[in-house]
Order: sequence, then structure tokens, then C-alpha cells
Amino acid sequence: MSGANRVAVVGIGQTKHAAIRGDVSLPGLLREAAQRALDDAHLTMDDIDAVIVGKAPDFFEGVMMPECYLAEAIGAVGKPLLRVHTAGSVGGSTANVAASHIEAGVAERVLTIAWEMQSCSEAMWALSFQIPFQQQLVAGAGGYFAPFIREYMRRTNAPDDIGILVALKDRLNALKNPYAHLHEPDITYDSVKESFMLWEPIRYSETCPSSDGAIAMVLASESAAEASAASSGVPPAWVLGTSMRSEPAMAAGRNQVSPQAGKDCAADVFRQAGITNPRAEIDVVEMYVPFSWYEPMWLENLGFAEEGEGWKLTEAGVTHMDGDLPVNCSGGVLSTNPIGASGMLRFGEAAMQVRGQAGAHQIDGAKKALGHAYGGAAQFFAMWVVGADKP
Amino acid sequence: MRDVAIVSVSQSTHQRSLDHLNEVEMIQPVIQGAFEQIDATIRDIDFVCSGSSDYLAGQAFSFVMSLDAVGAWPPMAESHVEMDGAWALYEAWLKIQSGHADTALVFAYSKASPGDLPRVLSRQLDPYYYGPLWPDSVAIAGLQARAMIDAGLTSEAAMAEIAHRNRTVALDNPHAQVKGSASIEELLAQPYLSDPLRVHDCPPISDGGVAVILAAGDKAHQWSKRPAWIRGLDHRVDSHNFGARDLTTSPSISIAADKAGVAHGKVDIAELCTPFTHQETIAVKALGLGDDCVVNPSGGPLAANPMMAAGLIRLGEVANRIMDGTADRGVAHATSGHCLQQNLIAVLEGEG
Amino acid sequence: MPPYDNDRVVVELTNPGWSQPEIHIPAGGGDGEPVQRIRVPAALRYRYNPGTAPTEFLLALANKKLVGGVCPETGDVYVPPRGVSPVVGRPTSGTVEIGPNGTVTTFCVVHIGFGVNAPPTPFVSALILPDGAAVSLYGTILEIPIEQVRTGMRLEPVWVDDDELTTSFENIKYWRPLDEPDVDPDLLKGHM
Amino acid sequence: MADGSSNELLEAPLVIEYPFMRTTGPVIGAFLTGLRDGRVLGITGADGRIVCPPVEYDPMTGAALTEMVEVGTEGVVTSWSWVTTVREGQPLQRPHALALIQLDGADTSMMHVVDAGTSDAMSTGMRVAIRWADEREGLISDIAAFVPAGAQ
Repeated sequence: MSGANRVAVVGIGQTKHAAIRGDVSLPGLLREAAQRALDDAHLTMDDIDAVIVGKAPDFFEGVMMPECYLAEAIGAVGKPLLRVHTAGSVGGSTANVAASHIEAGVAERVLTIAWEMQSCSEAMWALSFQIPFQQQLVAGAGGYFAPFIREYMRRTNAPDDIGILVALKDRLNALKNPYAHLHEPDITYDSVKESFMLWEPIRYSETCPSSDGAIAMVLASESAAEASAASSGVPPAWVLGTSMRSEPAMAAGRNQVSPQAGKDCAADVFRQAGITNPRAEIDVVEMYVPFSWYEPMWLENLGFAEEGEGWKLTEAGVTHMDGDLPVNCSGGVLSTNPIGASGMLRFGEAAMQVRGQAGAHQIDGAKKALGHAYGGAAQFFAMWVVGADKP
Repeated sequence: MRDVAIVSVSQSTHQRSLDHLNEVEMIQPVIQGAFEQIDATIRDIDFVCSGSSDYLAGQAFSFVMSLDAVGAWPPMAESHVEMDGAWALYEAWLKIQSGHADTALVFAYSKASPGDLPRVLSRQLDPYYYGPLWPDSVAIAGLQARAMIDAGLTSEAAMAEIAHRNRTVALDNPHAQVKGSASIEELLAQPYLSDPLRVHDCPPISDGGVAVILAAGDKAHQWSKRPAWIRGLDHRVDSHNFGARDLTTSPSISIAADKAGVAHGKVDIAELCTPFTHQETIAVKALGLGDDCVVNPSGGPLAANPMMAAGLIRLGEVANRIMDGTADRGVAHATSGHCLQQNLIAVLEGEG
Repeated sequence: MPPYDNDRVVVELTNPGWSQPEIHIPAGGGDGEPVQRIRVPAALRYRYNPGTAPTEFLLALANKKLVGGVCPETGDVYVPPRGVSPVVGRPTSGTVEIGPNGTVTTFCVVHIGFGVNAPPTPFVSALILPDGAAVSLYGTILEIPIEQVRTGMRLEPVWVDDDELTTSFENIKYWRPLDEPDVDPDLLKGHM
Repeated sequence: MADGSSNELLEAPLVIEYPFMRTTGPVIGAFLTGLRDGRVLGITGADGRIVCPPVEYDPMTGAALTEMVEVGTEGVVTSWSWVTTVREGQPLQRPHALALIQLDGADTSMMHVVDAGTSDAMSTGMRVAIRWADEREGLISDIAAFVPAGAQ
């Protein structure tokens, strides 16, 4: 990438995600992920040069700039500690900022952690407390995005059950991921279809849960990565490209169904990774899908499908684990949503795939994977491409 | 390492309260000012990074709205830290070092006036043990000041002298909020705000912002006759447990100063983000600054303290003095958290 | 039942759950249940000032008018105005009156409302482009069967009674259909 | 054109309020349980120091700590400042000291308030004791305040 130092993921750890992690404190939650990532990398806190953390708004947990409080738990005392916040894309952005420490040559090994303890409050509250003079969001958070999903359906003439197919697939995939929040073995097409309609066309089973959870990764330079891999026996995931793009929340000419920032970000990250035909060259995708319909929408936005054709891939089963472009084998955001961590979970799960670590939801022989995150009014994007082979 | 410099600095005229402006309206002219100084536009910028905190004005996703002040259309490579803008500059500097960008806009801002800032800052504390006690930030700083006094490392008179110097030099700072000072004797005759701290020992509450433009190599030369080159940049954090650490020292400043190479040359000026008088003494000692170093020629955060911007302003103040030739080498410091918990050190140099 | 409360149970962890390490607690404590979760209320009080351009917008609303901010380069009108054109990062060059009638650019049907002002469910929440504006506002559509709501439909605002007018968004109670021809939805794509 | 005569300053209160729920984990939970039972627990740090209030991870090394010990309910003020402007939520709604207090048997200090009446009654090194809350429920506020030793 741009002649900078090579970066690889050598350790990945995540917590068990749940509505309320009643057994751990806030520091304990981060520590659980951090310790697992270090164990995976065969490293200790002492080996880490810098700690880069990310989470969504501080109001969610009621702690202002919580990284100061959490410094000991994440082994940051005496080290650089950086806190990223880019709305829903933050988990992805944080991983990218962590990677830039290695690329820039200021660190050999960094620990990066993203988390949210949604049980401290309620996201619905934190996202919608009433600001004086302003419009009350009588439609709730989903009411913000549902109109753009309807517009997608209008533009593409997609059948109205595509969202059901996505939700069913992701929740079934989650059964193969022991860390996922929602494990619904009895889920069926009909149970999703019959679940409570919230913001038509979005049903309850087509929305993400509120989760407590964290994920951590150890990123390393080329030499440090090879040393770590030799010790742990697990190959590194090489970072082939990182990119971030943002656009204003409102702008004449904005396309909220397929935002330009997402297209630009994908084009940039694929260019860095030397990928010219993403559909053919990417083996597995971890995509930020908080509402089911965003899978076909992002398939188009990311360049995996022509405009208006994304839903056809979903409908044909292309994004199933046995399809030729598996999407969200982990169960995705629809099964696990610790908001600030959700982006990094996508990045981490992508890296697990190319390291062959994904267990029951592993795609055999995955060589290149895309991690994707977005946030705000579908205006902040972060992506990375990781590969099994050193660039 | 690539040669990266600060080439433009713009800041608000900081005020106790800018009630008529929202955060976007407040920061937009500051950003525009940074561009006008070098006759550039957002199209010349490869990466944007900002620093702010939702808690100060009670605005969730404050940074989402402030992006409007950038004009990120077409979309841009952009990021945000929930930290002082000095750390946003660090992220931008990494981006340039890694070759993903040659230029960057960094900005930071806050409106602390809408809330009760000393109370708001209690939300930074341990949420199990200390948050529920709602201790205010001035009283917490007082614990550190008392520890300094008890250890014989400062005195109320020495603290008043620091306040007097900072407030006096602020007369020459057009952006300062607190300008000019009563005599040291008069200051010491004032009642305590939070014994052992008097009003002059504490920073003002400020609304304001800052914008800085970074450029690498030739681009820096093109934009500035004498760029302020970033020769060292490092940041470190200490324990949050200030009942378990020595409050009279700052290990994190010492480590960051060492990594940034502060001691590798004469330091002409230092801009320290020490919002309480006794903290200047801690920082000067931890940095190893000599008597020949001019500390806080701008008046520092005792003269204007827009949270989240105050640290980046320190880098800007040093950069300005290098760009205008009044200094050849300077140190800038930024801080985060209570009792100087987290610290960033930058070493800036002129040509040669 | 509010769906968001459905999954709010404290988990019993199983493999691969992981707890913090076993700790040793000295003897001598009481025999009550150990503390596992605490409730810590917090209230922060702020003054809220909307800013110069939003204040103009709110004052206009109090007179049953909609105003937007004009982008100095493109001439596009942004509503609600925030004082800066988001596409160029420059101050808007004044405000102009827009609407008050508008067009549905897209919408959804809400089956779970929030807050005391939410109408009975189901209701339609729409993005509505005021005439002359470049971007849409959120609004509720009533006085029409839900299944007849469509993108491109023309609307007018229904205001609260004059003696209830304040400097508030809530002055528009809801929007209702106008007897006018629909606008071609494809013309609305960049104006949501 | 609507004229831009917005000299009027609109203002309204904004209250951000929530009853946050926090899971404690074993160490914090044991400390808060102890307060409810009328005793104070510390934890043995990586260097053998007794850290009180107990933390899950060593303040210097970050190591996970597990060995809890009981410490005293009296101790010494190691630093203090005087709070004249009392704020909402503070344990004492009258002027008081914010203090760091090293309890007997502990090697680190706890931040809490001292109900001393006037600042003249405060000094570094003074002995203080816990005044327990009338109703204890497993919160830091189970310690209503510290008071000069012998005065509780």
C-alpha cells in the first residue's frame, strides 16, 4: 500500500456477545477481548507498543472519554492510547487507524479494541433524547433508514421478501458462531415474515439486536507478524488495503440508497489491494447490515453487483455460505450488535476467514476478504481488504 | 520518516460564551481562515481529522454536524477522535507518514458554555466509584495542587506568579479571553475558589476552536516560506487511579518528551496545555525545560481554554512562532483527562 | 410490547463465555446476594441555543413559514438551515422562504411510534421536499389511507392553531395530500 | 427574502438524564457488597501493595488482580481540597472537603468527601473515619462521608 510498511493481523479475540453481560464490568468486557487477542497472537501486554480504541457516542455508557478510565484494563499505561469515534463506522475506522501506526513505522505491534456495553443504557434513548426546538423523532431510529430501503425497492423492483431472506441467512449463520448474541435455532422464513412489523418494510427479525460486546485485534509489522505466526502457528492476515470516506448528512445530489462515499471507499480499497474484479477476487465479505435490506444495497454500492441487481444475488443464494460470494458468515450485525464494536467485528471476522480461524463458519480456502462498516446517515464508511498471501 | 510540517494555523477569538452560534457556525470561519492564510481550498486536502466531545455541549454526534463546515463533497477521507485536536493531528500525521496523504486539515472545537463544565467533567471518572460522587474538576485539580504544596514543589505564591505571567503575556494574544493581571499580592488576597486554588489558578471556561493544515515535503515549502516541521511527536497515558499514583509527577510527559526528542536541542519556547497553575510546574519539570525556555508566550490555557481545542492550539502557537521566525525550535504539549493523566508532546523546528 | 425489551435478559454464560478470574474474598461478609449490577442515575443540565441560522428558521416557523439557507456556490436551498452549506463548507448567503407545500421523496410505514407526539400506529413517516428546497424534511402524513401514500405525492403542512404557535418544529402537526398531480419520482432522487 | 434579523436569542433547557445500569464484575461487586455489609475491601496489587478501592487491573502493570483483603474503616487524609460551590449529586449538600483517604491497611488512597464543617478543620495527615449511610444498598454512596476520627 502506497509504499508504506506492511501490516498484518496476528491476533483476534472477541467476547461472547449478549444483551447484558452480567458477569463482567465494563473494564472486564474490554479485557476479555484484549486478552483473547493477545493469547491468539502468543503475545502479552508488554509486547504492545500502542493501544487504539473506538466506540460509539459516550452517552451510550455515560462515561465521557472512557479510554482514560479504561487505561489499566487494556494495558495502556505508559503507552500511546488513541480513541477514535466516527459513528457506526467507528469499529472499522479504529482498525484502520491502528493499521496506520504500523504503516507509518511508529509501532511494531499495536492492540486495537472496539466495544459497546449497550446494557448501560439504551441506544434508542441515547440516539433520540429530545433536543429543544428540534423535531421529535416519532418514527424512531429505524424510521430514519426505512424510507431509503423503500426507495431501493422502488428503484429496483425487488421482491418484498429479499429482506426476509437476508435475515434468515444471517441468523442461521450465527448458529455456527459461538460468540454471536442471537442464537435462534428455530428461526424460519415464516417466523421472520410473521415477526412484528416495525418500520414497514422492516420487520423486527430484520433488525439488529442491542448487544454488550467487544473485539480486539493485534496488528503487527511484517517481521513482528512473521515471528508471532511462527509462535502461534496461525498465519497472519495481511492487510492489503484500508480506506475511509465521509460525506455530509444532507447534500443536494446525495444518493442515500447508494452513497458516493461508499462507492469511493470501495474503489479506493480495491485499488490498493490490486483487485479489479471484486466479485471474482473477493472470497468472503463481512458487511455492516443492521437492517436486512442493506445487504443487497451494499452489494451494489461496493461494486459486487450492477446497480439494481444486488437483490438478485441475495435471492439466488450467492451470499450464502455455499454461494460464490458468502456474506456475513458470522451472522453479522443482524445477530450481534455492540454498536461501537460492530464495524471491527466485520474487519476481524474477515481476517479470521483468511487465517482459517472461523471454525464452523469458515469458508474453505478463503484468500481475500472484505471488511466493511458504515455509520451516521449512511455517510461514514471504513473498509479493509485482508489476504492470506503477503502482498 | 517523511518531513511533515504545520503550514497554517487559525483559531477563534475565544469567549466565555458564544450563545448565538451553533458549533458549525463557530468552527466554519476558523477552518476558512486556515485555508485563506495559504490561499488553498478543501480540494487541496487529502485527509481531514477533527477532535471534539459530545459531552461538553450535550450534543450527540456533534462531529457529524461539524463536517458541514468542511464541505466534504465530493466525499473525502475523514476521521474523528473523541479527544483533544492534538490527537487528531497525531492521526493525520500517521496518515501522511504512511503515504496515504500528503496534506491534511485538522480541527477541533468546543462549546463548554451550555453546561456546568466542572460538573460535566466528573463524567470522565471511574463510573462505579467516583462518578456517583460528582466531584467537580476544580476540586480534583485541588487535590493535585495540595499534593504539590505539601511536597514543597510549589506554593500558593509561586502559583500566583504563574497566573500573573500567563495573564500578562496574554495581553499580546489577540485570541485570548483573560488578558492582564492584578499584582501577585492582589491575586493572593483573593478568596479561594476551591482551597488551595483561587480563580487565577484555574482556566477560564471558553467557547472556541482551532484549525491547522499539515503538509509533507515540497507541498509544505509551497505553502509556507518557513514551515514548522514536526521533528518529534509522541503521546502517553498514566493510570486513571490518582489515589494510587504520585500526583506530583507526570511519567507520561517524561516518556513522551523522551520519545519526541525534546532534549535533542535547545528549546526556545514551550506551549504547555496546563490548565491549572500548579500543572505548569509539573510539566516544566517532566519536560526538563531550562530557564532559557519561554513558557506559554500565548498565555496558555490560563488565558483561554476551549476544551478539545486547547492542546491543538498549543501546537499552533508554537508553529506560528516558528513560521514567523521568532523561534527556531519549540515544544508543544496537550493533555486529556484529570490531573494531566494523558499527554502529547510535539517538537517543532524551523529550517536548518 | 416494545420489541427492544424482548432480549433484555442477563445471560447465563456457557462455553465459550469467559468471566473475570476467580477472586478470593476474605470471610466475614454478610449473607445477602452479592452485588452484580448497580443503578446509577445521571442528569446533566445544559442551556440549548440553536445558532443563528436555525434561529431564523424557528422564528419563521412561528409565523407558519419555512425558510432555508442558500448555498453561495450552487444556489441550492438547505432546510433546516444550519448556517453553512454542507457541500462547500461556506456560510449560506442568507435565507429564502420555501414551501410550505412539498413533495414526498420517500417514506415508510411506522408500526412502533416513539414519544408523546407520535400519532396512533400505523402511520406514515415521510421525507418531504418543500417547494424550492434541495433536501427533504421528515414529516408525518395523515388524512389519507396508508396504502395510497406514494413517492411523488404533493402535500401541504397542517399547522397547529395560531395561539399554539411557538418557535418549534412541532408547529407542523402533520402533512396532508394536495389535489395536485404527482411529481416524477426520478426527479426527486437527489433531494431526499 | 426572509430578512435575517435574528437578533433574538432562542434558549431552552436541555436535560440529558438516564438511570444507567452497570454490571460490576467480581471485584467491584465484592467491594460494593462489602460496603453494604459495613466493611471495606481492598485488593493486593502486583507489587504487593493493597489497593483500595480495589481495582480489577493493577494501576501500574495492568495485571489482573484477584486477592481481596479487608482494610480499616478509618484512615489518613493524603490530600484534600475545599468545595465551596456544592453541586447537584454530591454526597454533602454543604461546603465540604474532597479528599484522598488512605484507609488503615491500604497503600493507596480513595477519593471521597470529608464532612469537616470548615476548611480550617482540614489538614493533610488528619485521621478520618467512615460515616455510613443509614440505608446501605451496595453503592459507593453507602459511605455517606468521612468525618474527623472520633467525631462519627
